[in-house]
Amino acid sequence: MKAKDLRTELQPVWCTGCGDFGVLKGLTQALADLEVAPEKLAVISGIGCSSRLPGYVKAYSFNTIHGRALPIATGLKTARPELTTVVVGGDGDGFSIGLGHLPHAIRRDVNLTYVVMDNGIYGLTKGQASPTTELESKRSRGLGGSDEQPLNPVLLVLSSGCGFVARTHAGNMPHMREMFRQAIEYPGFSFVHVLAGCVTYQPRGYSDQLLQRSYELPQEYDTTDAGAAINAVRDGRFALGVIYRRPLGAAAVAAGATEDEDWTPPDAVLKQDLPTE
Amino acid sequence: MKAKDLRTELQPVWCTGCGDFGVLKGLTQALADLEVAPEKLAVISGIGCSSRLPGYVKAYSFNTIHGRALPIATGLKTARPELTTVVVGGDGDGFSIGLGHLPHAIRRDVNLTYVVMDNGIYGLTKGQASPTTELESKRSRGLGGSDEQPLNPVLLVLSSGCGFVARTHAGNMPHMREMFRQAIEYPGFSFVHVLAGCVTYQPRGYSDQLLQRSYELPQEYDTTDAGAAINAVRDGRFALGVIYRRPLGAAAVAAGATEDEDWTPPDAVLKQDLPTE
Amino acid sequence: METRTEVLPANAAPETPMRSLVIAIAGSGGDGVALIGDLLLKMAAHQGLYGMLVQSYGPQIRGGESAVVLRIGDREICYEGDDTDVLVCFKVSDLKRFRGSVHLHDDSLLVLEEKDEGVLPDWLGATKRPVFRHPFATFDGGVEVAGEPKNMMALALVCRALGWPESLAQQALAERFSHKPALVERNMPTFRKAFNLENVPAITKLIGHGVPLVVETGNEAVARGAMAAGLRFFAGYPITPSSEVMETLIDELPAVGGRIVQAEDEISALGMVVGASFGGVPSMTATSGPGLSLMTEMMGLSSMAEIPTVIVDCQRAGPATGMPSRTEQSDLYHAIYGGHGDFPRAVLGVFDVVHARDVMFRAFELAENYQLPVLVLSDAYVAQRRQIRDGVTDRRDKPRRWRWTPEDGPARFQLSGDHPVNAFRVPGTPGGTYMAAGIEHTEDGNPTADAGMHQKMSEKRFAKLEGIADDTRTWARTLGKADATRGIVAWGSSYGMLREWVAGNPEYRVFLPEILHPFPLEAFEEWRKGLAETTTVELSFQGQFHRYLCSLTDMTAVRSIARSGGLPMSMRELGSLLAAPAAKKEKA
Amino acid sequence: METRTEVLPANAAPETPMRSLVIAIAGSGGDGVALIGDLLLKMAAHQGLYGMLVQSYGPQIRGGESAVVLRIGDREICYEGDDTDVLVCFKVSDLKRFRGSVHLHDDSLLVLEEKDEGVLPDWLGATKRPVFRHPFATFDGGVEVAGEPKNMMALALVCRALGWPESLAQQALAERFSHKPALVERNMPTFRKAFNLENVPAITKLIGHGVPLVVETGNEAVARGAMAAGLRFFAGYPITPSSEVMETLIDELPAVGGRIVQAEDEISALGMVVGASFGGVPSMTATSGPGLSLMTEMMGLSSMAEIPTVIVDCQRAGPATGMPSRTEQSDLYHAIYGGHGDFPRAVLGVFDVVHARDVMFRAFELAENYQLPVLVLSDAYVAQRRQIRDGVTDRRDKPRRWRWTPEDGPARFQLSGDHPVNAFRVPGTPGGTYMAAGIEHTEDGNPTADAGMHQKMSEKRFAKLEGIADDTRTWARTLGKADATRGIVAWGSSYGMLREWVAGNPEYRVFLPEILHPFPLEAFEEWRKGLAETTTVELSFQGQFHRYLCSLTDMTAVRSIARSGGLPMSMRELGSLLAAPAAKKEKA
Ligand SMILES: Cc1ncc(C[n+]2csc(CCOP(=O)(O)OP(=O)(O)O)c2C)c(N)n1
Ligand SMILES: Cc1ncc(C[n+]2csc(CCOP(=O)(O)OP(=O)(O)O)c2C)c(N)n1
Ligand code: SF4
Ligand code: SF4
Ligand SMILES: [Mg+2]
Ligand SMILES: [Mg+2]
Repeated sequence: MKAKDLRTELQPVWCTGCGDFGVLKGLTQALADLEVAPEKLAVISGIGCSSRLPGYVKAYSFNTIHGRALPIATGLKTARPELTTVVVGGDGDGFSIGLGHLPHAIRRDVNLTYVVMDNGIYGLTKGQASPTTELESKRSRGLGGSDEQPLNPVLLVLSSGCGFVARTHAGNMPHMREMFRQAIEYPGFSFVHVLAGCVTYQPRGYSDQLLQRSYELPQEYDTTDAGAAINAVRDGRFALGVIYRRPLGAAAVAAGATEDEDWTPPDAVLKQDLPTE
Repeated sequence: MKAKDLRTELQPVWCTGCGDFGVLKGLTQALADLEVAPEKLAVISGIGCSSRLPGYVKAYSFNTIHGRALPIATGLKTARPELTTVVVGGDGDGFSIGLGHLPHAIRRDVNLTYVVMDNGIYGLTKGQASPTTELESKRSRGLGGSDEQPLNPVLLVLSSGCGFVARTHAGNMPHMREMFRQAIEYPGFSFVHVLAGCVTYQPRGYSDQLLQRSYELPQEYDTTDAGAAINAVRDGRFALGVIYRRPLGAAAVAAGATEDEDWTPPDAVLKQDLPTE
Repeated sequence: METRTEVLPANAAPETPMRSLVIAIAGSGGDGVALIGDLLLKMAAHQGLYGMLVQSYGPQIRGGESAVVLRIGDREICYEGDDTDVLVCFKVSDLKRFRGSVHLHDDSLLVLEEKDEGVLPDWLGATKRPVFRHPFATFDGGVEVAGEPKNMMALALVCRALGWPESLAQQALAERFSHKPALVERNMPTFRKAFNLENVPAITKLIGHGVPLVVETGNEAVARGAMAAGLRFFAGYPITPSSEVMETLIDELPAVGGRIVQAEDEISALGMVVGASFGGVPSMTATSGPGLSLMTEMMGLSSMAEIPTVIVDCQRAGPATGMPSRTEQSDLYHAIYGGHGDFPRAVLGVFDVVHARDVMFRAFELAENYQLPVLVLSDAYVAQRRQIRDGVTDRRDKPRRWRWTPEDGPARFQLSGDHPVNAFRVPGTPGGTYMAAGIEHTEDGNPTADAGMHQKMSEKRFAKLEGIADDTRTWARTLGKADATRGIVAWGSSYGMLREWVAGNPEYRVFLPEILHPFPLEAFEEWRKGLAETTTVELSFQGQFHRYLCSLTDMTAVRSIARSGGLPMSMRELGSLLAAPAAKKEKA
Repeated sequence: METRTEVLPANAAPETPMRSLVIAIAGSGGDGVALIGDLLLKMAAHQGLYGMLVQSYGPQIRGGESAVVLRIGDREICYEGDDTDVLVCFKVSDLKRFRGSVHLHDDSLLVLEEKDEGVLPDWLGATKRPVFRHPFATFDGGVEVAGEPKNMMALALVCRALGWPESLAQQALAERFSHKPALVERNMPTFRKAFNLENVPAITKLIGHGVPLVVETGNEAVARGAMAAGLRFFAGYPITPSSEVMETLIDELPAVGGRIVQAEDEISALGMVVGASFGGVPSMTATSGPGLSLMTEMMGLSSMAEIPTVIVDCQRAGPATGMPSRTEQSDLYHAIYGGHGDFPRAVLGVFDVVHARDVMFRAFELAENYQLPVLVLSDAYVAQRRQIRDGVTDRRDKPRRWRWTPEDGPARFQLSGDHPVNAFRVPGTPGGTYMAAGIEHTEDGNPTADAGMHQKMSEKRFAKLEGIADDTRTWARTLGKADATRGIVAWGSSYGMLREWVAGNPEYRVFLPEILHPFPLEAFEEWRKGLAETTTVELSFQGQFHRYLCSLTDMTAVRSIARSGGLPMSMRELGSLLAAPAAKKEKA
């Protein structure tokens, strides 16, 4: 199976040089590597430049509304677990309006792969600040939120207990392909953070600057060590590669409220007589 | 100034034994300690048993709608920064429907104090599972989400870059009072996680069990060490006390996307000619 | 499942009047009055008696006031009655929140706490029967202390007054606490002591047909009706007064292979439903007003992307948070008109618990056949009541979505079909891949910003409403004699009260649409021929139903009785409003 | 700020006709056609000419097709005209997306790429003038390569044709690129080369009044109008076609001491506005349909808790995501009826850029005076256009909220006042503490579930609508001669086209409400006296405006012209629809 077997006839309407082209290619390559037949594949997105991607993949695709791709994909995958379900979108879609759904999707650990093309900007609506736009950039461009610290989405995702977390760069095709493949194979909720450039609303050279701030995690990095993962994403640089993969049966990173053996069930009789307000 | 100077005449309609009584007392004590005059105080909540609290505090209070206390308080505090603004609510209100607002409120670092009375259940609507209800409890009681891992809200809040994070127990009045006082004094967004019992929808002894799983952070614990804070909230027990207090001028915990000196401003001329889709 | 048109032919012999009893029990939260109500209803159902029970609470979850009103009778009951035949009250001061729900008549039996010297409120009315006093509470030095369970005593006294045997109560208790038989045994002595008192007054004995019947709440009926219609995916977020739809499905849906998710909010809940239904699985959510408001944008997506969804809205009172446990009929505007842009949806109304099952079938039928969102408007009054009903056998002809095969052609949203609905492409079907979208799209599902295509697609989508209007032209219920000259138009849970109203006021007849949008206008116009006077009746301050009808047809000289909700409308109130000379002031 | 009623007295002398020119430029994204349009408009404004510019794009952000249509004239312009006087097109194939926006007439000047052999589409119409061809593009072996900027050439040709001096262009460029003077200098040779060509045809020269005028977009006017009315807090979330409201305020609000937050979503945006206004600060948000849908529940809170808010909705086409950059008038239902429960709100409509400032003043006036949500319906057609307008001086009598002092009494939500609005308790005021709530409440603001109180509070809240209706009975604009016998009822951005329609068709007169809800019904009834024929005109597939009127008054025999949006309606289209024999089929 070839990547192009998973492409529709539609020509992407992204700007020439947009990072999303690479993601489309990497994703279809990974899916082809995994021999996912179009009819067994669902690609779900919200709204944004990046969210146009499902239109270019031959699949049961759904270009939904802004910020709601995860709930919709959760419903689909829960009702039809046999479908390979990939959710794609942008940083605005996923980390601003859609942020509230992310920790919950992770908690449910539905076997979805969520790919965020993070270009640090709202591309489709013409360059407003997104939750990952850097402070300096907001200030110098007079964007809204010039005092708001950017989010660290990978740290948030790890802290929500995500079982598979990886980061890649839209300019590095083999790396992307590999990350997507592993994420899709992972039998639970998987998250891939893609550093993507926006040639139109980010400064010239933005994508290269992202790359300069990135480094590949070394061979000896232990992807099963949650503590190490958290440290790896807190140092202001972009670690690339599989950042965390939960070993089978291990507790979630968000292990704050573990099960308690001493737990006693409530008194069912009392409950019956209570009002519903 | 006395705590009761900050109480309205309304009698709380909470069940006898509800943990929220203690929070009301601790909060008014802390506010009285800080000599906050009623007219300079705003207490904002969403909907839930816990969200009834503003009705019992003499202040410019606002019992809003479910899950939206943070945005409303953000608007108020931004427009009227001279008001001491306290946001209160439950785990359902804050960590389920309202979760999407929390990291953003933290990013903005508006000087609010957010107190969550976490009783691990939806009290007002009659005992459905909340995001912090434990797995075992959901399973044995046939609640929804019996495969969903509970959230670790304190870890999430830390990972979002919150500058002041504390935890306390609704049964420990002096501790609560102290935590609330410090949180309100902190000049930025502060978060207090209150372990609170629900005598009606949690099993008998639930509140004590929370206490048994808790421990006070030792004297030598360094509240300015973000890494330590993250470790302190990942061990399945409940660390009580100030978990993190960002030193003046330090970078946020969520330091994944720091400012980059090499950043170059975008080409403003190009932007002018682009379509608005 | 047939449209049940309860027309009494003009010259029909008068029916034998229904025999029924209204029993009200008021107490504090800890008194367990709800349990008494439940058990009495169960016992009635056992004997083949009908009945219904409504509950009311103060604001506290526990420790506040609480009351039940139940009515038991030998005919199907969906109105709790105006006058209380038996009132048991543990503390007179608890009564105050139940103004409007209890009224005494001359022959009412009043059962009070022996030592309670509280004064009965005026609005309660008065009985000529002597008050029966009983020592429910235990006192220690004038202060009430925990004693024997009051509710067991009250249960015993009511059973005894009704002439029901102890064994019936014992059985009901055993069933209710099957997991705690010791608890029942512990409490039976208290029951017996009161049951065996000498001086308990007797009240009318009701005799059922002997075939045991089923007790069901409106929310349970909605949940089960949906399952029977093919529901296999549910997502919801708790909200009063709808939560029991989800709770029932958590218990019952997995057994038929369905899946259920408690979502993080209502946007997500409807989102999951849209996703599951995109996957080909009949799906639903249930909520109340605040949740429905949050679902607005997603409802538009369901319609735009032509994905069937069923949305149950158990209406409560007021905007914002309002009065969560109270009933109202004020989400009608939102159901019909809510949401940006032009998109079709259908709206159905629920009459009572029995109808709730039927209406769910109809909802799935429309959603699956027409691939759009269908809203079912229930309300707190139907949702929370317990009603005794006949057993049901599920229909076999479940709604079925038209599934795409390659013969159905290449375009998902084909415009040229003879029918505005296209075959649905169920994921997994080879060759059927396409993109569904909330963006305006071409026949193939590709995004477009072409004004002409937008117009054509709007035509196609709205043509569904014409199809639905055609299919549903008889989806209305009429009550009363065909030659009655006074007409009442109402909807939803007003049904129960109006059914009894026309029985007692034969000069009236009633029209109740089952489908509110598209409205069965022809049936309505046909029905209103020959009326000398017409009134709309609803629980909405703005008169949403009335104004909606104004936009559809000539409503000159039709009077509007519209008030805020809170309490359902009683026959007493309706009577006085209809008798009032001036029509309610119209609001613009 | 007065209601500008453009009534031509029956016997008025005919006005001298407006002289105007329509110029259309079509290219690909990189061609910079928007810049040409901008500069031409600026140059017109400099000379005291009026004009307006609309833009249209393909789906790509960059690299897609792009076109501008601008019209320049010696009278205020708020309609871009039907026929194109000058069409510049760099590539004929780019024209295809602009069907409906450009039409040639006999004397149109057509400027095309010298080497382009593309065939002009039929729908474009034809001109009798010879086509002017110019070598815009640079080719290398038959393939187009980057060359000199096409837009500078086109600008030069149009200036030359118009007879405008080079210095005017130079000045406009210098202003536009004040931060990059070198860029201008680099490009002037290209300009001059084309400007100095011998054979450029001349077109009508327009002469302005010489007083420089202002260019403003609808969104800028909304932002500035709000500031002038007292806005001091704004929160919003980006969405086409409203984002520039926020962007303008980011630049301009801080200077007057206001604060602004870019929220994480629209629920939060309106939430922040509610919070800021609870704090006593005049506050607003702006959005488009999808955002408005998300704000539904919060809108109810604003009304229930009696907190003034202003919500600007720049309508776009379709439900869900629809067609984001296209115009439509289909959020009217949602604005008037959206949201669960019964709650009052007011709804205003925007006619054009000039009116946008006025209407914002009115919006704040109503919100602050009546303490409820006020929706302002703009649309993509108004929001995104650039219009030349006269200068404005801000009014001094800004709306002011009635601030509570102890004399105003102890209850925030007092029912007994002679007025449904109570003094607003601004936080910080000693003695004024209270609780605002989305829960139904007593006069003191304490939660209640009492049906009687709910009814009384609903009465109080809805009495505001009566007050508003009273204050706004003249908030409508009429066009045309009072004795015209054909009537058109429309709203919002249809204004511009209809203003010219009645000028050319004196048998018509037009009614346009500025306030849509509560509707100025008396003014409407008065206006429609003596009409032989009436038609409603709107861009909504369902005919939302028409059906809304049906719910308010007798609309028998009133015809509805209602279609989906996408493109605004032109006079040409209106003419043919009015001439069509059969009325559009009514939809239920
Ligand atoms: C409810 C709603 N709010 C706002 C929008 C407008 N909108 C469309 S895409 C977008 C953000 C796009 O940013 P991102 O998700 O980062 O995608 P990108 O274009 O950068 O790939 C916004 C705000 C919308 N469509 N719906
Ligand atoms: C939009 C909306 N959805 C749902 C509800 C119903 N609701 C009210 S409170 C609540 C949860 C309460 O849980 P929590 O916040 O933990 O408060 P607690 O009662 O436990 O203190 C829910 C689901 C609502 N009022 N509004
Ligand atoms: S605007 Fe940015 S994100 Fe959007 S298509 Fe262009 S380059 Fe890509
Ligand atoms: S139900 Fe639980 S949380 Fe609510 S008042 Fe009672 S004890 Fe407190
Ligand atoms: Mg982005
Ligand atoms: Mg809780």
